[in-house]
Amino acid sequence: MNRLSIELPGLNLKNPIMPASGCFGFGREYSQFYDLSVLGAIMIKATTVEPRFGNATPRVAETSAGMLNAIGLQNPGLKKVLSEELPFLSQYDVPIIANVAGSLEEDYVEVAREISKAPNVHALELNISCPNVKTGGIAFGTIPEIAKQLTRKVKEVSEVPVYVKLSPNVTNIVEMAKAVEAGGADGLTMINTLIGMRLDLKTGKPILANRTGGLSGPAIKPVAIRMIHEVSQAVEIPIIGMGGVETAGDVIEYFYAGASAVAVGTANFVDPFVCPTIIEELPELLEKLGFEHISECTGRSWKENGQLAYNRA
Amino acid sequence: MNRLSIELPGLNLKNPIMPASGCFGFGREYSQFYDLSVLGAIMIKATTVEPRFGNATPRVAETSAGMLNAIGLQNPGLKKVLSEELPFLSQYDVPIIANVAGSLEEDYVEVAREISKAPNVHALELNISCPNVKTGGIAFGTIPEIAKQLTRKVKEVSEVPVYVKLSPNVTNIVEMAKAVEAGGADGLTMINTLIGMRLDLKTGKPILANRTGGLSGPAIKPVAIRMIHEVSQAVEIPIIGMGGVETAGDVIEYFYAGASAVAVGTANFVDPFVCPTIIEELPELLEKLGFEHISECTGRSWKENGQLAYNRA
Amino acid sequence: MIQKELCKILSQKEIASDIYELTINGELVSQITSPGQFVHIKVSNGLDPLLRRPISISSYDFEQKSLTMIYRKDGRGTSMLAELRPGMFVDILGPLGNGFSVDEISIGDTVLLVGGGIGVPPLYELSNQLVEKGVKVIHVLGFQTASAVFYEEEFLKNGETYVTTVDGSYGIKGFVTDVMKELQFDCIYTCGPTLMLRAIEQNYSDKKVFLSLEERMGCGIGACFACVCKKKDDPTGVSYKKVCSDGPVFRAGEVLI
Amino acid sequence: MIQKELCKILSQKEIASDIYELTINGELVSQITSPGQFVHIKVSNGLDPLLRRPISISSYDFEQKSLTMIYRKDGRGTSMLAELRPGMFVDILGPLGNGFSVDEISIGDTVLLVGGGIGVPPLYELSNQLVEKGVKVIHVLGFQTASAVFYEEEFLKNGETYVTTVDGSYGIKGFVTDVMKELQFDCIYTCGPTLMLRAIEQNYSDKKVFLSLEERMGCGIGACFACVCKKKDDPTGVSYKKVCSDGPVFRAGEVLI
Ligand SMILES: Cc1cc2nc3c(=O)[nH]c(=O)nc-3n(C[C@H](O)[C@H](O)[C@H](O)COP(=O)(O)OP(=O)(O)OC[C@H]3O[C@@H](n4cnc5c(N)ncnc54)[C@H](O)[C@@H]3O)c2cc1C
Ligand SMILES: Cc1cc2nc3c(=O)[nH]c(=O)nc-3n(C[C@H](O)[C@H](O)[C@H](O)COP(=O)(O)OP(=O)(O)OC[C@H]3O[C@@H](n4cnc5c(N)ncnc54)[C@H](O)[C@@H]3O)c2cc1C
Ligand SMILES: Cc1cc2nc3c(=O)[nH]c(=O)nc-3n(C[C@H](O)[C@H](O)[C@H](O)COP(=O)(O)O)c2cc1C
Ligand SMILES: Cc1cc2nc3c(=O)[nH]c(=O)nc-3n(C[C@H](O)[C@H](O)[C@H](O)COP(=O)(O)O)c2cc1C
Ligand code: FES
Ligand code: FES
Repeated sequence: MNRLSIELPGLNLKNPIMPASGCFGFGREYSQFYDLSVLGAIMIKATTVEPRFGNATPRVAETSAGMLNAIGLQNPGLKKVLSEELPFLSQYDVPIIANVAGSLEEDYVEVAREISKAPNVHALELNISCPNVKTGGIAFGTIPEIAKQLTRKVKEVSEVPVYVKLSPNVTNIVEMAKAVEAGGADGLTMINTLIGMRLDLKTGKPILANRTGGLSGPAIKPVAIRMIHEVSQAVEIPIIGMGGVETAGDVIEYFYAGASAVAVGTANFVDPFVCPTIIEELPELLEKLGFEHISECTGRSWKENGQLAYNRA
Repeated sequence: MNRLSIELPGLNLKNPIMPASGCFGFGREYSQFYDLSVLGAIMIKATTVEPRFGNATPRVAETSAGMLNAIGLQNPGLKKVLSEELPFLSQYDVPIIANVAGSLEEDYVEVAREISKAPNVHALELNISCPNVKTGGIAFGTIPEIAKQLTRKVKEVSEVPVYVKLSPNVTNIVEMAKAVEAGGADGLTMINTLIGMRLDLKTGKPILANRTGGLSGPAIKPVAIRMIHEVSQAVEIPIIGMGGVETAGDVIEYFYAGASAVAVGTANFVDPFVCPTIIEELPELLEKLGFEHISECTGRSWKENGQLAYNRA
Repeated sequence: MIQKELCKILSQKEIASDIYELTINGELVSQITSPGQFVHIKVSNGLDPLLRRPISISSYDFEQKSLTMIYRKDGRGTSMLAELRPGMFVDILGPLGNGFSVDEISIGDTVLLVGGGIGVPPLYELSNQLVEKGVKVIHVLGFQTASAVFYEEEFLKNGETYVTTVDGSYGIKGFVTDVMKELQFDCIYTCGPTLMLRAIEQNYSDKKVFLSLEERMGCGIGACFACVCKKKDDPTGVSYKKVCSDGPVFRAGEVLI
Repeated sequence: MIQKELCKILSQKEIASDIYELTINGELVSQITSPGQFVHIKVSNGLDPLLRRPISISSYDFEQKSLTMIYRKDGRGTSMLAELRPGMFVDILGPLGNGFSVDEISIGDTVLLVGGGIGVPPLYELSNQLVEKGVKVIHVLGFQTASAVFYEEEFLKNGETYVTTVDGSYGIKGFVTDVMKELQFDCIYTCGPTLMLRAIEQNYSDKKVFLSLEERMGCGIGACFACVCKKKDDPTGVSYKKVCSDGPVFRAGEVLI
């Protein structure tokens, strides 16, 4: 029996573990380390219509149990992702979740329309929450009405289910989640990074050229768990959780909170083998905890018992 | 020369280091370890009109480079704070900043009026941001208009300057800061804790009896630095910064961001001597960095040069 | 006086499955006032893990300035503690709290010491001091299973000792409360899981009972209000005791458990 | 192939003020393809610090399967690295990046190796390999002050070596660029502070110059886009190179520095 299989809108996952967007490029580098087909899915780097260079360097800074990044959505642009990156990934037996970004609504819509046609793209992840770009991104991620409308527009053109990635930098995450659900989102991914900053002791200036950056890593896990705990009780659509996942235990904690799958970001930089290691360790941990199937864990922090209808494969 | 003296509304500080509210009780316990007169000030535990027991236990949970707490404003009530705790503290040559909390506007007003009359209370810290109580607290801390009105009401009755403690759990911290400034706040203290949660792997349930708690410690420092960096450029009133301060270097980073004094919370639990140690190490660090006086550091991350008018003693 | 000190590790050994006995040397030993006090340990230098870990003092020696703890390797902190080797130093805050009072016991009394699992250790120094005073002690020590049993011989030297295991793989099958029913005594000192303490408190309301409690802690010294419990005579009110500084040992009936 | 391996520390010593030489043993040494590659080190097991630290390989030995690094103890990570002792293990990812090409140099050429401070180490293996090949090498090594100088003798064995210090407390007072003016050579290999690299690139646009760059890194393997630099022929466009996987060594004129 496969204790790890999970079925989500558009995604037939052999296991619920996937690298998070922006932390795995388009898979090429990590394919040196292991067969990408072991992964549940891959969330590829944010794609915009046009190629982008992103922000000036330094683009990363370390923090206590976390890191800041301000990559600035660097990516080769829609055309190249379609002609080079997705075909490269098609050699692996793994569904791709395409992270869609832009500055204007039209940009999102165009990327979504085109990229959702790629045969190995099984779902979109609408990145309405990138804290590192001046226009677009963050505004879409903090105003419920705008987020809802964008979701609706993208849903109209997408050929695959649409997940919306929520920003934690809001007063009321439940309101945001409900808005995008009302806009037709098939699922949620959360959380994106918290906005943070570090200053250089010697110069007094921000370490990041962009000044602020997105905080990721174990430091943000309790914030993510809290938000998923709240949101999963308020919406009917499934959640892919992320933020500081490093171990099989972290994955279970996310499921308990209400997630139906989990993405791993920053931890890939520390240990390139982290995803396959977690996948390997999960069955044993489930055994130890007395679960037959990982889907039994979803929402356990707030449910008496039982499973969500959609997430058992 | 005293390189560390700082003057803020109501506060003539021999140094800008003070224990943060809720992390130092009313000073009794730490007075076993050192003479409290070495401190710049003391922020005492939140005081409400009536005595409160607070939340059920467990009330704390550890996280990566941080901790969650859900004490729930346990305190002996206004009367006892006035008759026992403040008199105890009056034996030390140290100004007290009284943390004022409540459920209703009237509660805040009553505590503020009475406690501001105590001779050793030199300033109030309006706790509009406690995430761990069901009523009051958090609402005051997330809606600008309500925060502004509360500030105004408290200002009307307080005999000492009023600092308002901001919650980081908002979409727009600058808006909140400007609102309380418009309400008459003499200063800001920031940040309070981020709302977070941890789940127990064995039970699947939250570790904290209150389910959610406030995240403090080094994990949240980059969020605090970012917020102080933004707010200090948008308001004219001084900021007492806090969140994960453990070392003299952290203090300087807060000053660079825009703080004029710094509070130390969680770190007291790890090292009861952390405040005097930082105070001792600061002059040497200033020397090494080439500053004559710590006030020169304030806002260096965004200022070309020069000092803020109010913060050199 | 509570001290914070870098203490040298004299020995560390695994005495049962995942149970470690750690002995350290430090000036703070001279400050211990009673068995049942505890220390708060920073198991690593850095931020991982952040908080200290409370561990009971299981025995101490004023002359050698040494104290011994027995702990279960469980989560991140205790796992890292178990990695430390003799000669290394560990940051200890202590002694903390109020331990078991031995003054209220008279020579000739029979005292029952009841420990459950990792609640057994603080009873060891207590047993030693009671025996030294001329008090008769009987020990009832409960464990999950055979591989978790420790210190049976040490306790045996001080007096009658019953060992129970939940699965019956060693000693008497069952719970400590099963054994207690068969015994005669004047007074109980106990430490262990809350369910066990609650049962003992209920069953022996006629006897003098001292209980040592556990609670998640922040500061360990009474400042953060993490570890409070309600007073029994004011269950809905605001009266409280702090486990770290008022306890960890309370008289039965004093606090709600 | 990049490997991730727990490597055994063979030796660690302070060879100048706050400058450490660390030699480790590991299978991944066999994967090194050129001098100037680097490794990415996790200095501790836990989360503190979180990220790996990039450090150049200063020399290696295929037979012993050993490699040596020289680093400055500076922030949290390198300070913890400096605490490690022989016999301990350290988690290393590597070898990473593309090093200095020695193939383009012909026997009889004179090559200038110019290092600034902690940019000196990767030039050492390069020097060894060039000498072995029969190429004449001249070294110009710049340091802040006398106490920071290291490896002068090692470089001297391979050829002419000029040491400069900014404060004149050792060797020639001034910068490496001052010394370079006086020398004759065909080609430059350099590693050091950006200002130094920029000056060299500008002054010697007529010569073949190889530069080794530094940039803050996340993954170290090309996946995170933390370490990109613009291509010189497209300064406002979107062309880029990654320091970690395309570099750290670039040909002058290739990227904007
Ligand atoms: C007064 C007192 C005396 C104790 N004496 C002993 C002893 O002699 N031997 C022994 O093995 N254990 C003892 N404990 C329990 C011991 O403190 C915990 O087992 C230990 O803190 C767990 O840490 P960890 O790193 O293994 O677990 P983690 O899960 O990493 O701990 C995470 C956080 O939760 C806290 N925590 C987890 N479990 C407990 C618990 N049961 N009680 C209190 N805090 C907990 C930790 O201190 C830490 O802050 C005592 C506890 C108290 C309060
Ligand atoms: C390709 C490459 C090769 C290098 N080779 C050497 C070498 O041989 N010897 C040596 O002493 N140093 C070398 N460095 C610099 C070395 O990586 C930094 O000195 C080190 O990372 C600082 O870590 P820390 O823990 O002391 O500082 P911290 O301030 O604790 O570091 C915080 C974060 O910033 C990063 N960081 C800080 N300074 C630098 C820097 N100068 N370059 C890149 N990242 C930095 C750290 O990696 C970490 O992620 C090299 C850097 C690169 C990119
Ligand atoms: C270097 C870096 C780049 C990222 N780029 C993207 C991105 O392009 N699109 C996106 O939606 N999220 C991006 N993220 C956010 C992650 O996908 C993830 O939401 C976040 O890092 C939290 O997970 P973690 O703590 O496991 O890293 C990026 C994160 C990092 C660290
Ligand atoms: C145990 C605990 C109790 C706290 N109680 C209060 C409180 O009563 N009033 C308040 O304004 N803040 C309270 N705080 C928040 C701190 O004052 C501070 O804002 C926060 O912990 C961030 O600082 P730190 O990271 O240094 O702990 C409390 C924090 C902790 C950890
Ligand atoms: S642990 Fe802080 S009061 Fe007891
Ligand atoms: S460090 Fe990640 S791409 Fe270079």
